[in-house]
Amino acid sequence: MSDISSANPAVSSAPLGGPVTMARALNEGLRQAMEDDPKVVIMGEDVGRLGGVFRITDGLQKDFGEDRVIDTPLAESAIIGTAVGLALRGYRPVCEIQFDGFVFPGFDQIVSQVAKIHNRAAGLVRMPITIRIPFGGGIGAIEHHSESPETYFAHTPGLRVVSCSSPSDAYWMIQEAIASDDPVVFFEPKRQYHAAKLPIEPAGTPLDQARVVRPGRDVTVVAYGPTVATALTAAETLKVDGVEAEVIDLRSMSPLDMPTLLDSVRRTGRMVIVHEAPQSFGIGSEIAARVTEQAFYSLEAPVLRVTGFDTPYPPSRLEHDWLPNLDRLLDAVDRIMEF
Amino acid sequence: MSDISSANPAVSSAPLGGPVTMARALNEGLRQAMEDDPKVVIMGEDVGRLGGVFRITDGLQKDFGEDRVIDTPLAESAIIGTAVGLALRGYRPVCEIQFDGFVFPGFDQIVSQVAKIHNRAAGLVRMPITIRIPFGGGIGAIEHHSESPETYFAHTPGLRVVSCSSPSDAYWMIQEAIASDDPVVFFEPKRQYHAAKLPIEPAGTPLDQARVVRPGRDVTVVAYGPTVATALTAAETLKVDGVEAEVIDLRSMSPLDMPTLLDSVRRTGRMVIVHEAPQSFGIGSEIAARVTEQAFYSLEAPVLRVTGFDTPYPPSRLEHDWLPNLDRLLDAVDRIMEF
Amino acid sequence: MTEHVRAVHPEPNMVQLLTPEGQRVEHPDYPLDITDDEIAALYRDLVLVRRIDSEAIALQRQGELGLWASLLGQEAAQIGSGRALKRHDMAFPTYREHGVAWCRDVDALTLLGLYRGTNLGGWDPLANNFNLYTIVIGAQTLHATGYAMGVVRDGAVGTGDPERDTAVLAFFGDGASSQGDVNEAFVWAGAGNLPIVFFCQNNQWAISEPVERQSRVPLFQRAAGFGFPGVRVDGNDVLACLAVTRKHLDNARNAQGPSLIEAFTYRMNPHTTNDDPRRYRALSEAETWKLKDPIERVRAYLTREARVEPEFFAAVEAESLEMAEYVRAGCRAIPDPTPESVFDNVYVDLPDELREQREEFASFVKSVSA
Amino acid sequence: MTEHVRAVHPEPNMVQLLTPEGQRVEHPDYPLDITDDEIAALYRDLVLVRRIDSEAIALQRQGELGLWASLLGQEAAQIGSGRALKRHDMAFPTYREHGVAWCRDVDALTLLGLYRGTNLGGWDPLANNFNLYTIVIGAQTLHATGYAMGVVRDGAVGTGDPERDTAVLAFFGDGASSQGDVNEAFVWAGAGNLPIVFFCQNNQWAISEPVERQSRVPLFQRAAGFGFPGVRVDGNDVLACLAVTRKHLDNARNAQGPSLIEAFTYRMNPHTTNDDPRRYRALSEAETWKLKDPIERVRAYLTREARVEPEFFAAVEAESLEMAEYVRAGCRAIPDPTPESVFDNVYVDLPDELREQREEFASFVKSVSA
Ligand SMILES: Cc1ncc(C[n+]2csc(CCOP(=O)(O)OP(=O)(O)O)c2C)c(N)n1
Ligand SMILES: Cc1ncc(C[n+]2csc(CCOP(=O)(O)OP(=O)(O)O)c2C)c(N)n1
Ligand SMILES: [Mg+2]
Ligand SMILES: [Mg+2]
Repeated sequence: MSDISSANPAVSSAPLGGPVTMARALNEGLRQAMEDDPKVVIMGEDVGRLGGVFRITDGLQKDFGEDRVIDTPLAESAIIGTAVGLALRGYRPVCEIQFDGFVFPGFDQIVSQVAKIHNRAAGLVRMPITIRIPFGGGIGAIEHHSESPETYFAHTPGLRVVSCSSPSDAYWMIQEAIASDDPVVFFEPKRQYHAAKLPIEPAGTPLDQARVVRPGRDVTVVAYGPTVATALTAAETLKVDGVEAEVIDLRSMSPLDMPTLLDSVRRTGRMVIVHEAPQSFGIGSEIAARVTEQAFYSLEAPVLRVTGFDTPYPPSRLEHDWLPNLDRLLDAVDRIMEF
Repeated sequence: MSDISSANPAVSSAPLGGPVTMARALNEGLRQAMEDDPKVVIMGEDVGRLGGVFRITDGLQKDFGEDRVIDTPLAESAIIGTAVGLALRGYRPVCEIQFDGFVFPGFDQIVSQVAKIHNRAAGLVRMPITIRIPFGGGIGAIEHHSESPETYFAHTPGLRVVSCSSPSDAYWMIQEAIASDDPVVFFEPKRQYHAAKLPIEPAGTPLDQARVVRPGRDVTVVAYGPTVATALTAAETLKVDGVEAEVIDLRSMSPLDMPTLLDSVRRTGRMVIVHEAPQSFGIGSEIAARVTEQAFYSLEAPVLRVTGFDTPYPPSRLEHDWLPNLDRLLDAVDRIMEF
Repeated sequence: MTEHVRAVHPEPNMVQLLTPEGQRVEHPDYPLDITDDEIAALYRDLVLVRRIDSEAIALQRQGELGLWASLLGQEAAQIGSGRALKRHDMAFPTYREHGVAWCRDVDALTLLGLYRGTNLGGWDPLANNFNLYTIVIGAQTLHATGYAMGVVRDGAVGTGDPERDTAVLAFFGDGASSQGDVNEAFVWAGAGNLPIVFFCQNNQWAISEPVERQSRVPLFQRAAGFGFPGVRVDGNDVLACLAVTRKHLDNARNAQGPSLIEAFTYRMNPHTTNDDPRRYRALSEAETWKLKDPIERVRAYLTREARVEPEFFAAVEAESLEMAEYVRAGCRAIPDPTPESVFDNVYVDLPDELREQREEFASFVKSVSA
Repeated sequence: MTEHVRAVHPEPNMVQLLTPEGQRVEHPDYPLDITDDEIAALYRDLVLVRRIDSEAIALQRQGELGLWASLLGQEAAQIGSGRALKRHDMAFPTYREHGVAWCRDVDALTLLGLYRGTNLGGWDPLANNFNLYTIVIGAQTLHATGYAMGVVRDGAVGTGDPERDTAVLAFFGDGASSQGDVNEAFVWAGAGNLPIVFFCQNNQWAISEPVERQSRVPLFQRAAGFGFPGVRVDGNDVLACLAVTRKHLDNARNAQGPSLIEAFTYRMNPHTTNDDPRRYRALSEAETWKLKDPIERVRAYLTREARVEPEFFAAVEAESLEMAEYVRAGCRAIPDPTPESVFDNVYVDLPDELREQREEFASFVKSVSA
């Protein structure tokens, strides 16, 4: 392992040395992955010299060179399409999509190529591609910079779709995603990049497992990415009223960790799902459908969803009303408890 | 109205003159729309001289000219993107995507432009664009020619997403879609294009309404596009065993006609949804979630789904196993009746 | 930081009609018949849009705007091309064409809404013949191409009637030139001989990426392979931008098909107010470009060659101050939209399910605020 | 039907080394050092791939294949370019490159699986250094570009070691040239000076659309605007295709960057077995092109100039018959995959939820068949 402490002041202490932001954790995770495997290359718009518009790749081009941290031309289809070619040549590309709303020019390559090539080739080739997407709202941005497109990918067989909600998960999950021989769409809650400094756990949780981040007995609240924080705050508030909410960080949207979800809802009998993406045909709908199918007799109430509305993401002055905020989540828990 | 009886033998009798195939009904519907509104233009790959690979636009270029039936360069993003510009100029473009799997290069323009421009412009401009997509499997085709991508669009606010299952609906719905001031993604079940000749009803049903195509009291089977035929066959088979299935043709995937769905399930207490798209995060998941939420106490059993598996569409020799066929649907109804 | 050092010398064949020193020069292909009064009017345009821009930056710093994408350095490219448009031509901007917006009579305050976060656009694209800002890079070039298809279908090219013949002007950046959409627009425009002018502001940077990342040959050369002419113009020379755009718009209106104009210019400011260019480019680069300032050369010309009185400059300056005041005060007064308005204009006909969401939301908002 | 009448005369600057009459000619830029034995070997290639093709069409008619995309008329373009490849070069085909597949040692039966519907690919792309067929138009050009990026990163260009230096060959059609992906591939290849040769088989048609729908200038000219050379070659001349591809692959291997080759040829058959070209093109067009048949001219050369014995042709014909027999019998014997196999290779590590779907499905299949 090269000496990372001196090269760049932004990444001057070891990941386990103390609390770090999620942005920093991702940076360290990427650095570690690049050190572990010389075939890992990072590519995207402005990821090199600038270190990405969110600085997640800060210092990596300096330390690993322009051949491994590649400032690409401005074309998302090509970012993904050339990653496919690099993967065929034995590389392990990590593509950065600058903002959620800009993944769509690359959608065809993701859905019809990345997701399918391993299957098309009857397993003879692998597509160990990680597609990093900063996602979600709440940062006062303009159009296309606050979206939550995860369902499009979760509905696509062949992809793994995950999101991190804490610095420690960010650090471990990005490394697991890169190490995965399946393609992974990796959603980073941009609003949390600098939200808090937290310690990195000594080990990660497998990429496809959900985690109970707060145990409780009365209602299960399922969240991922940016809404985990909302769920935890809600749980604290509910506690005051004597409602013990169990909060599950989904972590993986595809595949879904049904055992963890079912175990919880069989205990609580009630489930509320919270995500920023529009409600209809969202992640919540599949969870609701499966949980209802698999734990029908355990449910005291229908699964409720607190989500973005079925509208385009609004102008930023309205985003805090539009987003599934604390008030709306508490309201839903109230409703489900009364069922 | 121009004399259409002589120009082209393929369209030689009036739509209401007798039973026609779905392909022919669509052709007549398009012709009628073009006659009714000179701003309607058809564009796509091979739609002109060839009349489309499925001949849905057969004869239209001949009769309406190359300016109104446009053979475009081979680029789906441009087909959609230029349709946006035509719409801004006051036209009403009808875009043909040659096969389901080829809509993805145009996905960005659909999701980030077509779906959003009316909203972006605070209502000052409209996007009366119809995107026709032959979809679904069962025709022995190669990769990308048998997919069911409707959920990607249903999850996108701003779009209307519909599918026809009969010649009459095809005839009326395509005209309603073109007349709609909202953008409509219009899924045509390609397997049904030539399945049967049926009469055209004297009037259509509003574009966003589901329809009970067979009344029943024991279980509600929800289908759309190609699976309506499967559902109706299943209902006939079930009748023999004394199970009266109510079959609903969803017609509109977005918006969903909840009153019709709820009314039915409140009577039957049981619902099975059948679609070809992969199960997870599919159309069925949203219906299951909403029906459960809104008719919780009416349900005798969880909503079941009979769908494509969560895999890429298989090689054609396996498609009839993979597709939600009669056997699998009957099996699901058996299971739900035993609940 | 290793400095990114590049030649900023224009190509020898770049069209220039006014030197950085303010000297009028001629170009055989692009004669420009213009009075000194008209040049003075362009000067006023340049000054006022620069003022709007700098006020917007200040407003962003004060938290009144969420973001701003500055046009500093690109005023000549935008005013030159914008003033070449006829009223009934249609223009398709990116997110940085504040100068063109000015030429299309978009009110300065209207322009701010998107960046303030009170709306997603703000003006009526068809009333102003100026499309809404498009943020997805390159997407608008296809919209422009489709609009041009409509123009042809309306029989509004090549009739010889100046009130009827219509051209379309599509803006995009050097970075955008790499997008599939932009190249597909070239394909369609070329194959269809459409009345469209593609106007690429090569401001040398796409956020942190120098134009060499996108192409190793000058961008204007891209056009030939699609079957239409390309030309590079001094993007800091408002007269050259006017003349070149005017001529190519004329060609488009006369059914002579599309062209590509590459305006060679420089983004003097950060990419947006969020950006920190010190991370990726040398300050010295901007210093060099300052010598080619698009306003200074016009001022020099007006002073030295046209002998415009100091009163004129003073009047422009006064107008600029007024504009500043208007923007500052007006921006703060832009009201927030109501929460329920997020359900407006998603569809022309609001579906029942969305109506229900709106009603639930409205009663929830009421209950919370109660 | 109004006949679509077009000039089919090649551009004067099209590279040709063997005339339609079978006469060897020289081209200053593309000398070809080749023995008559080698030309005879190419003849054998051409005949055998045409035979595979015609057998496949017959098999489709008999219901043994779901579909077939014929290469008839394009044998020279494919064998010429395919034989220019070195073993360690990598090629990226569309769905029609059966001739290139042949050169890459893909067994004829393996080739049929996709069209029979027993698999989605069939061969090992990395063992054959021949990517799987890609059906989404143009997508593979980006894969090829990325592969070339990998080649550069592996230090496998410009070393002077012929066993090491590697080139990439990307196939696409005239219709595909309009896709964003193809143009993005050009952007990347040019800007990155990548070791890739783009090989466009301009067979004049994209299903029913003549190439004029895609471009009003010759396609090879597209390259210059992206900063690399383009050349048009007689696509029915196997020697010219070999020489031109060989030279440009060499350039790529020697770190001289990308090129575009446009092979001017003709799709003699329908687009696929599903297509009916009588709806959109004149039969007379194919008649004209028959005079330029890629095999006839080699046969003429071998007979008249190289004085190859009739025994040689008889031997090739015998081999061709054997091949036909092999394909016919073998195709019918290709087994169907098992239903449960749809769950294989969706992921490298089968997720639990998919394992459950598989198990349910397996027990359902069992229950139904019981
Ligand atoms: C499809 C897409 N990808 C990424 C972005 C993020 N982005 C915004 S501006 C920009 C750079 C654009 O550069 P250029 O085209 O040169 O225009 P300029 O900003 O210099 O005016 C990028 C990458 C975007 N808006 N759209
Ligand atoms: C993205 C996409 N759109 C549409 C199609 C349907 N399609 C298959 S082949 C073809 C024409 C291709 O023409 P060309 O590139 O000239 O290749 P050729 O078939 O002539 O070899 C089309 C439109 C497709 N496969 N992919
Ligand atoms: Mg730029
Ligand atoms: Mg072709």
